[in-house]
Amino acid sequence: MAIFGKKYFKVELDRPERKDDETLWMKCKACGELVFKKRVRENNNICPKCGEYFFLTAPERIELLVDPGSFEDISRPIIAADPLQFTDEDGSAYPEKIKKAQEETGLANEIIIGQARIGGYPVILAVMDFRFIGGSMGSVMGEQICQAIRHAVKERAAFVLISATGGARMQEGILSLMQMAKTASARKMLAEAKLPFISIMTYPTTAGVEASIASLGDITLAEKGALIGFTGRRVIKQTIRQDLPEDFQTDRFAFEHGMVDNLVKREQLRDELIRVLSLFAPLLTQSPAVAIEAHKKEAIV
Amino acid sequence: MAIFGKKYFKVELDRPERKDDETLWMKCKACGELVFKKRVRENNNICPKCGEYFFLTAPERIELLVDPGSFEDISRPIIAADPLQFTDEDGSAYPEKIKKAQEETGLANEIIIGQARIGGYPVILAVMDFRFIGGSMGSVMGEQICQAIRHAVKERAAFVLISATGGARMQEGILSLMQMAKTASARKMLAEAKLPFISIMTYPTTAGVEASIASLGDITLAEKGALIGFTGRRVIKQTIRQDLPEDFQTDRFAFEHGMVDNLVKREQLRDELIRVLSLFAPLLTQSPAVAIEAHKKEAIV
Amino acid sequence: MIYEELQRQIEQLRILSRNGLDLSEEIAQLEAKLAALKRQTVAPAPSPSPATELDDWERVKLARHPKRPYTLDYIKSLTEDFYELHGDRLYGDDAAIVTGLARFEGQTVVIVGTQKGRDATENVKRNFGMPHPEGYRKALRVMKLGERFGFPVITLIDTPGAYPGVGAEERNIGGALAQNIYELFHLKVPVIATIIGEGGSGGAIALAVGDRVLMLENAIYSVITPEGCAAILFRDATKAPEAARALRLTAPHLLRLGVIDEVIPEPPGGAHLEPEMTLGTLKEALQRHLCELLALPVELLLRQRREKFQKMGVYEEIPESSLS
Amino acid sequence: MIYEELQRQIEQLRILSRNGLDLSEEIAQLEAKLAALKRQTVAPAPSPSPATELDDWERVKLARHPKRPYTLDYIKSLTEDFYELHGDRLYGDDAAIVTGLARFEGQTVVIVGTQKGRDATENVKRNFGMPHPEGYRKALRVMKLGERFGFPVITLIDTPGAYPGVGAEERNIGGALAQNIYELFHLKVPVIATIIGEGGSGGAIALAVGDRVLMLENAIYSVITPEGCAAILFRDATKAPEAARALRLTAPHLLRLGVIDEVIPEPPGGAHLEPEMTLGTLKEALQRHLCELLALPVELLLRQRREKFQKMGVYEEIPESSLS
Ligand SMILES: [Zn+2]
Ligand SMILES: [Zn+2]
Repeated sequence: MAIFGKKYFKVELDRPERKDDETLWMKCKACGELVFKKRVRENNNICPKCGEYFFLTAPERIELLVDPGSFEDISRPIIAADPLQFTDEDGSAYPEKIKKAQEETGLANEIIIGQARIGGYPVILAVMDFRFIGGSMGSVMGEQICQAIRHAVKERAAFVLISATGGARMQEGILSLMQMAKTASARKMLAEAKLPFISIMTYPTTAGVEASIASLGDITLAEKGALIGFTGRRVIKQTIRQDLPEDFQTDRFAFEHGMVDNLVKREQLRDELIRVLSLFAPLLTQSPAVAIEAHKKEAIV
Repeated sequence: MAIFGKKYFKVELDRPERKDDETLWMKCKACGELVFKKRVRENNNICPKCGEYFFLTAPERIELLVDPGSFEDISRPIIAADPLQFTDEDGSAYPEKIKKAQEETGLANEIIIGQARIGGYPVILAVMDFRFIGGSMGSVMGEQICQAIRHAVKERAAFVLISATGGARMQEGILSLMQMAKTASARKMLAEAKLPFISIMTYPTTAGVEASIASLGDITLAEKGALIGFTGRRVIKQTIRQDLPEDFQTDRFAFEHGMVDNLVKREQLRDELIRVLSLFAPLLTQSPAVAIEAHKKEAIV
Repeated sequence: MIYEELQRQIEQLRILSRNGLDLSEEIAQLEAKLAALKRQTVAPAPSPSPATELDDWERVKLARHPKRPYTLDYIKSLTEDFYELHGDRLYGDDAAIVTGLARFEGQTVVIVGTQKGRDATENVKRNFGMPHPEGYRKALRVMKLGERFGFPVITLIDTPGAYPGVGAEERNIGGALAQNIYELFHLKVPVIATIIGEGGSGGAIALAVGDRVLMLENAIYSVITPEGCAAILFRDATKAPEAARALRLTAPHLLRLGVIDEVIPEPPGGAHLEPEMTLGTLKEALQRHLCELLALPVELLLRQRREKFQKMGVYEEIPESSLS
Repeated sequence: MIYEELQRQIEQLRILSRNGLDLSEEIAQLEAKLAALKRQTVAPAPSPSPATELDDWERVKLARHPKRPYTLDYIKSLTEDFYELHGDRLYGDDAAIVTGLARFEGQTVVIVGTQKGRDATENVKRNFGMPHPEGYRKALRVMKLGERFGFPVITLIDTPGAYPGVGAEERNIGGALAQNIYELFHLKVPVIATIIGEGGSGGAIALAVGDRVLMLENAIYSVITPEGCAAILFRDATKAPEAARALRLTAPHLLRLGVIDEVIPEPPGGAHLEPEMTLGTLKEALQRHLCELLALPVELLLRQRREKFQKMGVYEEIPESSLS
């Protein structure tokens, strides 16, 4: 399991500079103000002027939530295959698409799973990255989620899933659909072990993921500004030939229709998670540090 | 258990004439036609001219449904007490009200429970009589329903509940409310024994009975013309100060809102029950006749 | 008294709406309720009897007192780290029922309670503490969530009853109540129900199938409101005080009838005068009962719960000799 | 072809409405669907390839053939004494899903299937076989009813997908699908799913978590419709035939991918040409699988069901040597 230390899977949380940091300032797409990039990042990728949420990558999400230095990647060393030998009309084959996404994101896959502490409580995180082919769920995501659940059971940690996904990965055809069943089947292991599953829905949480594992949390939180639904707006509009309600599939819509427990501002997500975790504390491994050490030992053996 | 043969509890299904048979003809309240009473009775108390359903007493219901001669009363020898020492404003005490209902109906209570066969299948029937203080549920009904369920388990018979009730019996106050919990708690015994519970809702099935045992059937049938709901129309109208939908709380309303499995015409109720029972046949006592004999023997001992 | 309060709240809403908020619908709704209340409201009750024991009708008024502690007040005072959970995952979220997890004396518990509003705006949101089916379905969902983790359930009941409306009937309110009652008999964790104010009919018992049922001294628990009972049985809604007495809906009566397990005393004049005292007494009682119940094996717990309710009811055995 | 059929059905409705029935709403609805279809509909496919194996797009057209046997046809022919059950007990009854009990070879079974309409009127009622949440909730209710009695579950799937509408989203269609998938893994009776026509995405798999998944030779089962796939990936909905081929949505492909367990052969030209033959073959297969599954202890049954789906998916292991 030494690969966890290797570059390909490791999420570099503490790198001081980023590729896109070519300029120090950026223009907010919401208020139009020029804002200092560093300030934006320090502010959870929220515009310091108007409060607009900018996109968070999976590594940024993890950084935002976990106790500093506590995150350890536990991904299985797998990447997408091409079982359908799928080629888009523009001639680009699926493996090329994957490769491009890997290069653009620096990630091996559309989901990062890892072990961490949040407020001292042991958690297994599974975090999707929307940049990676829309965070769509194919065989790799399905397997990594199952892997995360197995780890949560082994470590007696809470399972925290953070969704940012357009749904199933079309390029894997029926096998991506099957991941709905695969992930749902693993979820029972958490219930049997009396471990909490906290599902966090962000912008967007839709289609095949929303209609499977993301909707099966013990506690379901929606990040403010989330988009939550099964079918896309465009398809619905085309089908019913009517205008959609203004708040359709927004966080508020999901809350009012009983789909989520609470709406949480991004800057409060970590504290909210700690509040929730504290209520399950007696069921989790008492000393998170010990658990991590135990895992490391086993990994080396 | 010799009392089962005694007049007070026995339902006389085969008596040739009735108290109310003072004239041979009656006027249908729906179509206004004069109809021959005997024809009406032979026609399941449905007007032979226009199809209007006339009221069915509990004994009539039983007669309509069971295999001829197969019914045996298994009521507990109990009648209503007066735990609240309840007196209506007109000065009539609850025990007097009970006595009057007994005299008018010839029944000891608002519910008859008995063992019978329907299409040869063993059933335990619990049938409410709306004439008896609106078929309302007090301590006696609660206990008789539990008694019926216990018998169903003992005899491996299907439990068939036929509701005709305005709800809880106010004169027994909180104890009538408690019958909702009491009957619901007994219902599990059927599930544990893998015995079917068929709930038949007729005109009316409302309030405390609708919100407890009547809504807990494996299969729920509504007799055509049934009234099904929790709160009475009058109270709702008074609260919301709006007109109610025309079909509000009708059989069709209940069906369209997913509350019942099927709407069944009175004249088809027996056949429909047999269809349902046949699907559960392997779980019921194989030879109904044997079961009844066994029960009788035990009763004598 | 209640409708004076309501009138005050309508005024308040009108003031609010002058500040640009469109509350016309809410105001119209409240006015309809006010009108309905007026029709039902009774003449002032006679002054309390000289005995120290309060008259039943006085107790009804105390149980409905607008300053009485409500569910959220109890949660705030009895528990720590309350985390509210929302939604039935089927249709909506009903603010007339509050559910969540909290720590009670160090133990994580599920809290479920009906919630009335303190002012007009909140009463519109809370629907005067009258839940819809989605409220009961949320309650069941959260209780089952707690069951998965072994968290005991504490319910707090203060409702005039389930909401009598078209939507509630359309979404099978009767079926929702029945389902809750049924499922509560199979919940594999201790359940303690407390009637803290109004225990209104089916809407109350659907949250009150507990291993223990406690009741505040001035709470009421009844199959029907005194007003409703008077209207039906006495054909005169103004006879509510008489109906209240006839229904035996106060804690001392219910204790005698075997329906509740313990009466939680209140200070003279009602819980709202010295809330801390009542809260302290309730906390002690909850702790004591919870401790007893947590010691029981699950199977015994469930059997006792079932037997407790199986015993409820009073009837007369007919001696065989009296049968012809 | 499909929209010609639809046009015919709209005409039929118009004739009906001349007889005094007000169907204007239904007609408008259908016309909207027709318009949507027209936008999506593709040019006629090329004539079949000379090979005996049908082209994937040909299969799509056969799977959607308006004369193809539908769920109720299978129920009628495969089972006896079918007794339909209705309603989710929560909100409504959805005619796009048919549920009930029936006798299959002497054994009482639960039947659940999506149902398309044969004509315009029935298609309005059946919503073109596209269920709402209440349909899936009804299905779950009835499957759990069957579980209580030990009745095996047979599902028949023929749906373009769950209905893409506002009401469906409001009532949490995603949550309903997720719940069904989850609960199917814990249903303590054998479950055999058969894709008989269209197996459309989440709306299909929510009924297809079976110990065995069978599929008719000319049925399709896909994560997205070919039209939808073409519109998104190729930015051109008329490229549906190409998308159909790319998606590998026919039975032979799915068997190879390990997603289904057995292909039920159809007569040349499709099941509708000789329905009895297909029905007979399916009956034999269902019988055989049911017999095997009924012999398994429940625990093993559930473990195998879970393991079956745990194995699904294809990915590449990265050898450690390739990691920097
Ligand atoms: Zn800004
Ligand atoms: Zn007539």
